[in-house]
Amino acid sequence: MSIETQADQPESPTNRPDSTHRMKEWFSRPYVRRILIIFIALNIIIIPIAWLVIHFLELSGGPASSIMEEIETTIFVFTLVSAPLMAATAAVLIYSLFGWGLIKSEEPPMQESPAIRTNAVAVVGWITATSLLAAFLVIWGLVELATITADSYGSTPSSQQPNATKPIDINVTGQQWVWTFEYPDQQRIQSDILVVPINTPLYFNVTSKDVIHSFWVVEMGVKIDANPGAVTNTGFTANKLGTFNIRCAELCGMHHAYMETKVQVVTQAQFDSWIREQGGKRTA
Amino acid sequence: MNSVHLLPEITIVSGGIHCRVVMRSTKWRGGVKRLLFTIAIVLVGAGIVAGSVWFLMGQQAEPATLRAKVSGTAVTPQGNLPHATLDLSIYPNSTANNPGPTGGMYDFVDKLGWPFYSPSTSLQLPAHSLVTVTVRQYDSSTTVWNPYFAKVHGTVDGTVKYNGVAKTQIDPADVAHTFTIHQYPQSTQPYFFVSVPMLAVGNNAKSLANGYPKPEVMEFSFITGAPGNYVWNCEDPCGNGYVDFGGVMSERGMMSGKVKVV
Amino acid sequence: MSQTAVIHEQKAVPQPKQHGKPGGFLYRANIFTGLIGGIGAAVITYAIGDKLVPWGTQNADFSQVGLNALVFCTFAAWVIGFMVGIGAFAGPIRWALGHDLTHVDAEYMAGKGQGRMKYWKYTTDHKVVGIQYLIMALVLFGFGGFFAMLIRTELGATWREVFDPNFYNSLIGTHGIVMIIAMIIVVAGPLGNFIMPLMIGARDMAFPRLNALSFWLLFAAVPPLVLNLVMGGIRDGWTAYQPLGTQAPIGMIGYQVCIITFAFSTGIAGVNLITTIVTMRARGMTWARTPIFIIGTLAAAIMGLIWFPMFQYAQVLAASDKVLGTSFFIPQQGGSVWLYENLFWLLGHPEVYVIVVPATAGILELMVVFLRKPLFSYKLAVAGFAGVVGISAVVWVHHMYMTGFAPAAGYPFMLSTELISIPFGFLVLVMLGTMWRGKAWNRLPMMAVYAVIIDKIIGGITGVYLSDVPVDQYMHGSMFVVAHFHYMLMGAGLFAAMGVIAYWFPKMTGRMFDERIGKIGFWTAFLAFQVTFLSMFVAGLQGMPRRVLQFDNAFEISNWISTIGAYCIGIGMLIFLYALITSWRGGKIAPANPWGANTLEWQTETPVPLANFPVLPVVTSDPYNYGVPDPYLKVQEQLDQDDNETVGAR
Amino acid sequence: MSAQTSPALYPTTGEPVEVNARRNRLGVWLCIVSDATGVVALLIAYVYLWSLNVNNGWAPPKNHWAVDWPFWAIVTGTILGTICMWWGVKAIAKGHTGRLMVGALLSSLIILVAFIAQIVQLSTFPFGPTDGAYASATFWLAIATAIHLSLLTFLTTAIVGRTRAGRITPDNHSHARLVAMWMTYVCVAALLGAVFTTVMKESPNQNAPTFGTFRE
Repeated sequence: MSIETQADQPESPTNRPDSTHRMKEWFSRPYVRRILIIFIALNIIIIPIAWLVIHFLELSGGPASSIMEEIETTIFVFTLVSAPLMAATAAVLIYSLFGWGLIKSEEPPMQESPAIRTNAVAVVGWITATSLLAAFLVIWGLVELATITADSYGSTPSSQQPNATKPIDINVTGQQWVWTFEYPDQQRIQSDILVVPINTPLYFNVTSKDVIHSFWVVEMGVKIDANPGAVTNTGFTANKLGTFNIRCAELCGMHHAYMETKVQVVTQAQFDSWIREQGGKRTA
Repeated sequence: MNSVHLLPEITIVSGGIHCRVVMRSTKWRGGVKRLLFTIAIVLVGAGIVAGSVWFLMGQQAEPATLRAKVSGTAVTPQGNLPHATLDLSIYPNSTANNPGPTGGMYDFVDKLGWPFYSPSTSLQLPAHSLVTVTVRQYDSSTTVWNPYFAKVHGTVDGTVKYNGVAKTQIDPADVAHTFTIHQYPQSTQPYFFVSVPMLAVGNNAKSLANGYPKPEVMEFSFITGAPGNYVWNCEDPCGNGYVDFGGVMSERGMMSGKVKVV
Repeated sequence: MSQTAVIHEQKAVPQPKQHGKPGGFLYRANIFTGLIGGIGAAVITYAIGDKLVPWGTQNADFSQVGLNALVFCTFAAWVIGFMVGIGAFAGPIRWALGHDLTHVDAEYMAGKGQGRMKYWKYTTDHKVVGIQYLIMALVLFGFGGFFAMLIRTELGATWREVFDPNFYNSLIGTHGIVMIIAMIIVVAGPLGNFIMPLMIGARDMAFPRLNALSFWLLFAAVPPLVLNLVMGGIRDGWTAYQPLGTQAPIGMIGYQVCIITFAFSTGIAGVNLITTIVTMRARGMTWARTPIFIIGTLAAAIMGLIWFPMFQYAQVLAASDKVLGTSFFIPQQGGSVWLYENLFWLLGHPEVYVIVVPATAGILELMVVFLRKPLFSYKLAVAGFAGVVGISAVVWVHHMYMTGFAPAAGYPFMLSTELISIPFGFLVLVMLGTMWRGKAWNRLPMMAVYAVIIDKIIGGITGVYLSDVPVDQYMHGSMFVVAHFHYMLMGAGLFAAMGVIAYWFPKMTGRMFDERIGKIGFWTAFLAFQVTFLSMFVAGLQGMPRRVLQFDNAFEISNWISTIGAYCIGIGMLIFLYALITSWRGGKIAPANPWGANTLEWQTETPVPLANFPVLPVVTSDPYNYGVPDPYLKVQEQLDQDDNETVGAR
Repeated sequence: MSAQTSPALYPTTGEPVEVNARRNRLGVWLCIVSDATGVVALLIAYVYLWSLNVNNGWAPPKNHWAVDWPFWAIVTGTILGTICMWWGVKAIAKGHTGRLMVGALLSSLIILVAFIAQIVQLSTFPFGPTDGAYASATFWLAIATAIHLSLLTFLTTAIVGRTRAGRITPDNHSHARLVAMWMTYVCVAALLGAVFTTVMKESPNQNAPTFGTFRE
């Protein structure tokens, strides 16, 4: 919110008054008060949207990995942070429509509005506010990015992982229009659906046999493009039993819409038996 | 030497102008007429959209649905199920007496002599039953990119009878096409994945009367679950364009289609 | 309007010797000769090529070089033949021979005394070009909106495939690129050409013939693009990612020829706009007195000029992959798909601002008039545009967070992407500050302002999610992205364009815009827009990928809502279009300055004479000197005095 | 700017010629910026593919790299032509119309030769356009130079034509100067192409994973 001082009006530094009474006077203006009321009311309306967003997000089954949880938190926080800005803008908008009012006339209205050229306080205040907001978002984002990069082993292949968290390597091949998964440590057995043990780190090498696909494990919040001629990496640790979706998130031709499969998160025992019936035996 | 007089340079001294414009206040003349016109133009737009949708649905040029014939019951690992059979053929190219799919893009691709499944690519299978598919394959081989598709997946006991011999996989170099049913993005229907590599005819196979070589015969069975919609396509690069997945590989009615389990 | 005029004596300007009869081919060329030339050249090329080129020739990288080359040459022949036929090359050749245009020729080419025919010719008058651009934009919007209706029909019919999957993919691609082109030209084309020279008090654009060239290149670029639908289609979205484009049939070539030609058109228009704005402002119009719309146009022109060649060359190389069989984007032979994505998005992101910035500037321009208030903090607005131009060059990688081409790049580009929200914040403050304590004149253009601000809020907040890498890891390639950029491009771009066009409509057509029907259409479209895309946000949050034609039952409800909303948008737009056409044909005759605005374009009479101003104006103040002294200042000065007295008393 | 003060008026618009010249100069500068972005795009493509060496597909078959000297010969030709043009421009600024004639004629001939040389080089590369990434990138750098040179042949010939027709006079010679400016830019573009193709041959990344495999 801005304070009405005229910037281009010269004020001699000697008897410059402290602007508290200007502040008081400003807050005493009726329109300022009404706008503040609208602003607060709007906040009360808008802030619950944060929960609504999370609700919609969880319609797809809710987070099944630490990464997805991080993402949910981020979305929630961002919504909360940007709510006041939204409310402030909307408050001015609403008051301009209904408070200061509209003129209905066929010809240009001649009564003129106050000639406010600029306002140092408003400009400086706004720039500071938005910059602080942006700074917060950037810092939060960078920290989150570092976290999920760590969670998804994005930077370190399994060979360099400490043994405790040594992830299972899985090679993901995208091809028009099916995914195939290969378990190099388990006699290179192959499968068309992804079966993974719970609470075990997984490390994916993703590539494509033809065009660009995008390997999206929805409920795990993991997505990486499958590029022809290059190997990209991602990973996650599933922390929820069940069956979740894998979709292709990059247009890849005719059956792009049908290029999807399942990820089954099972217990270690079930995983071992599955490996065995696929004709491999659990190593390491 | 001709010459012209151009507009002279004139100097105006003009400040910010506040001109008051007086305009006659207008009444809404012919309001009803304009309203009717408005509705008319909206209706015309809707008509255009609806018409083109109807037209394009007709242009899909998908062959008529081929229904599996149900005949008696069969003993399966899941007990006695109705037994349905389906006969398909794969031709290397269209000929005069075997035109293959026509209309739409097909007339255009005909010039290129491309392989196609026959008689149809949109299949309808009975639910909860054993489906036995017999494929006569007349085409020669193109090496499959992904060896995974040289293996048999999702059939009963995981085998396919190649000319009567049951195998679980064939040499990737011998694959002519594959018949790969995969998921339709519906979480409410059972997951369904069948992939069968089709054996290629030898290069020195002598051709029969119909101009095609002697076919390889594949016979395989799988068990369908609850009703649902699926798609299938060939995973062996037999088209053209980049990595041979263009052209015929990306055409419904040639190397891909729909599977409807009812 | 007080004015004292000093007439200088007129001096005869020596004219070059007239070569042969006046004009020659330049006088006869028009669109029909153009069409004859273009179609003729295309047909001949195809006929000859079809004999030479064996169909389906396969080469090392499996691309159908023969056929592709044939189609490419055919389209190129269409473009060149059309430009020859319409007389685009007559000027350069005459220049090379030293047969310069006489003043008479120039005036004839500017459409002097040709009636309506001048709209069908290679006319250099900026007013004619502006009208041509407007019509072109409307036609493109017609196409794009029609495709949008088809897409929503497919997505609404969740129980079956309405279209063939390939056709559906081509449909989304064509809708995308047609709408992008339309959005790029809709403000910078009609208004940048028609209004801008008037606004800065110039007689015409700096390079009138380049002006005509840029429009007719655009005209020649569109048919190849739309033809792709009957030639196998684009099949890989408007981004035309390779190598899927190399796999697609010949329709792809139409897209590439269109983009290459359109990039020329944009570059030429950019050169023209920038030169005009920088060198041809009226006497006394210092930068501080330049209307904000001019600044916005300048910013957009600069971005387009600098970055469009990236997109153009991405398509040139992609076309050469198909036609010559090179391997820029074919990994088996050392090409890289990331190279394409980088080249594409190097334009791809600034281009979003090429669309949004002029629309926003236009909105600022008309707010001032309808609120009868000076623009709040002109300097801040300029700083905002400058910041956008600067930062837009270094944000392209946020479209490639998930490509994995450089995982570490996420950190710096997240920073730059969040930074660009600050200059955009400037513009929002300028809008709010201009609204502050103003009584708005309730006309359609002013309503557009409110609509745009609402959309900007929603689009901006959702943009904050997407700029964040972790969140983008979930959102990328989902319907959420689609909804977001529709809020930015359509919500903040198209609705702004509608308001801005309604504002300058009287000056361009000499008729008043019929606001009764226009408002019905506008608000229908606006509310339906909210319904459509808010529910599309939901689909995205649920995890629906974009560019699919069948999807999980979980997304059905939100898609049904979106489809209904989309149909209503179509209805609203049709109503608005009807209002536009009827008021163009039979609207009330507009006075010279219906809004009582201060900017120069309203000071000349309507319809605008060929030379724009009978006398070139001289600007003595900035165009925003509306308003009366702030009454509250009295109160505050009183307070200050009391304060000083108390200080003195102490 | 009243009518008396302007020594020479531009026939078509009646504005003083220096006004026109200033405008055109800015226009040419902007054209140069736009065209330079395109050249930069080609160089980006060259360096990108060179550094990645995807699927070991950068090097041409049997390491038949393009010969260096033709690039430099063509660059030298372009520079020579540009110098001639500048010489003529400087001359006409002093009022010698004849020298501009000579300079433009020379430069157009030299440029034509360079253009032909470029075509010859394109047709005699030891590889075809389909032979891997290096071939593609080099071909397009050469094609870009060829396009630039073909444009220059037109422009330089046009200057000859205009001088003959008496359109380029000592007090209205801006067009010749603009063409010279553009030629200077073309020299830089061609030079960059030559430098890149000469310096970057063997790719730095010699152990790229083979296509479709998972080797790190």
